Amino acid sequence: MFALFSRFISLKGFYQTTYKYLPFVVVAFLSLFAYGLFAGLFLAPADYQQGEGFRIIYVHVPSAFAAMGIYLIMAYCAILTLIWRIKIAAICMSASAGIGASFTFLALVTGSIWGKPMWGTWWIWDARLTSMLILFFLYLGFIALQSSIADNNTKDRAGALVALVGVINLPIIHYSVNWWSTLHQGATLSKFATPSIALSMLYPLLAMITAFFLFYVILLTLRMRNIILLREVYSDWVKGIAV
Amino acid sequence: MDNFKAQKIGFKRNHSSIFENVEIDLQTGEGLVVRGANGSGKSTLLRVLAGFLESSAGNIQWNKQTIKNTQSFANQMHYLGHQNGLRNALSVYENLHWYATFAGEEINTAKIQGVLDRLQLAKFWNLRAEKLSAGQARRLAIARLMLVQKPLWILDEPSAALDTQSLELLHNLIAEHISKTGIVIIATHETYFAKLNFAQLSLGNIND
Amino acid sequence: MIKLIVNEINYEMKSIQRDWWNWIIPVVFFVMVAALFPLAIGNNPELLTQIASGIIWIAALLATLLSCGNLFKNDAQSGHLDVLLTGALPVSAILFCKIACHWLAFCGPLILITPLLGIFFKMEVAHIQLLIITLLLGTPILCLLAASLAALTINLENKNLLLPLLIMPLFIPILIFGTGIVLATPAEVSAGLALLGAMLLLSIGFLPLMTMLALKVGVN
Amino acid sequence: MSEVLAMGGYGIFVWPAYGITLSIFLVNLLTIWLENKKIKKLIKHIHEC
Repeated sequence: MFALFSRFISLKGFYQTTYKYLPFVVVAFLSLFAYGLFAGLFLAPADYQQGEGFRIIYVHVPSAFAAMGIYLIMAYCAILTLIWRIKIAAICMSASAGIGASFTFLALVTGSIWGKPMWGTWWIWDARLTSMLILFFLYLGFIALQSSIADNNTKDRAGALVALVGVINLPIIHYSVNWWSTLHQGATLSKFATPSIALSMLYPLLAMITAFFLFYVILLTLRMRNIILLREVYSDWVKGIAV
Repeated sequence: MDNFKAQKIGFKRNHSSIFENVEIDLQTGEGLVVRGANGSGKSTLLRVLAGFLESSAGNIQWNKQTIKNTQSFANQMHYLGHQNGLRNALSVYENLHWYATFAGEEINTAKIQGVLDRLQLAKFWNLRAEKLSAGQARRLAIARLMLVQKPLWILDEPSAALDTQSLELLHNLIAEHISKTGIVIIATHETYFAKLNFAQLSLGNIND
Repeated sequence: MIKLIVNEINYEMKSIQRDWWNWIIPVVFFVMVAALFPLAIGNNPELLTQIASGIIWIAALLATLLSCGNLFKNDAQSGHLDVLLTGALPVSAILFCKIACHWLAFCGPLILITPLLGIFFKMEVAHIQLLIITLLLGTPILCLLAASLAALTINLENKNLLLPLLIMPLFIPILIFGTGIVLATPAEVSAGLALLGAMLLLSIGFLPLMTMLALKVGVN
Repeated sequence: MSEVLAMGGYGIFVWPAYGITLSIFLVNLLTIWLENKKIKKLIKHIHEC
């Protein structure tokens, strides 16, 4: 167990070990994703209020979940980076940012597509959409900061500090945006509140949430492998890889 | 008896190593001159030794304690970098007055006067620091060394912008400090300091 | 200990007030931004009164960003930051004194001039009072946040663009509470003020430390 | 078939939502793949010179 762990923690070990495990994750992802897609689009019954339009939930909610979850993972990596200087954690943090940003973007776009038939408008300053938008800005800030620092060591630590401040702010932002939306409530109808959900509706949702996280794991692994290669470009073990 | 020790320290920026396996062991009364061409990593080494930068390998000890995260070490040390570290909006006198309290010393107006006299800054005492010439500003930075007693001096090109008279003064200051209770690490091109007979550390050969 | 802190504050204030433009510019900027809104939106008095607290808060936020974003610029250039690391006080305490002085010098005049702006926008007296209270509680948080990120980006070439991008999302909760409290019902007012106060305490406890860590990374 | 695609009038919203999801998935994979090719080229360049 410890041997496996220590192999994961060194850059070279991570690169060589993940290669073996990745196919299993891909298979699991593909089967869950296929089931989720099919069941979500065709098997689940239409919602009595929203009709067939509710089927967007199967891509919107998982991406929103992933967007939040990835930021938490980044914050966790930030702690590992700052306190124990674990390099692989810093790489995981950098690699996660781009993926998290794209999931956040996806949540925003699907949310707004969902909003059109429900509210009659593409965008509404609803609490959830607004906090998603702020989360998107947090991701962009992190990425912009990291990409403007050349030295890897500085990049990791600066990114970790920003991620930590961001994660402490996340609940505050969430709470304040909720407070704000109740304060300025006009004719908003919160139709995002999921109605009492039938099991045949729930299973595809759970499958999709898991599938999205598995896809995150796949993307993360691939991106981390890229970053590792780039950082270790001069080491001997990298030599054989390109040939 | 103080002891400053660096074991196998190295510093890396991405793929390029600035320096590797540097060993330093200094007791009270000893000094070290760091030599090397421009860009050979002298300043980086000094910043690492001062604890401003974190080394990528090895460890640095002050009196057998790792300096990382120890506030007490920072207050045992004078660091004089390329810049003079002056507060531009304050006058010459105020700069020293501020520094004395900041370093935890009792203010002694006569002592400040004496230091200013010795460095020939007395007549500028009320001038804003940013209006000083390069040489005068450097002397004001050196005044900090004289004003507050600290065992370890880390000096990066201290002789920059100094005339021969001030250079001699600085030389005497370092010799005085070593003979009393001090350790000095100095990075310099100046051959004038050869008279001090310090141990030498050359950077640049290590770097490819 | 107290002597050291008094020394810090004394000389920090001295060096700020010696260059008078340091603290005049943010106030002028603040008033100018607030004056842009009537020009952009039109001089409908009812609309302006309704959004006055938002306008003033946004102006204050931008002014803080502008002034605190450059908090360490001069000190970094003159090498003074290195000296600050070698004192008898903990670095975070020194930084806290520094930020507090800058808050007093930059945000103080801004808050003093707020009643005047409130009158320009025909705000009710009670609303102006609340606005001042929220500014008093909120702007220190803005300064602390801006200082910590300014320390982090101190050596980056694109810091002028990067800093607002990093800070704005973190400013949002404070903006929401600051403006929301002014318009809220009395029950919500006390809850909101308590929250803002709690956020201030949290920031005072956490952000000077963060600023110190950020400086160590940024000064590199 | 066309009834299933129309989804009671919601089809024009549901299908694009799924389409965007898939395309973002693919874009993510594609950028990683392109990056990987670039890095391997770099490695070759460095270790052969």
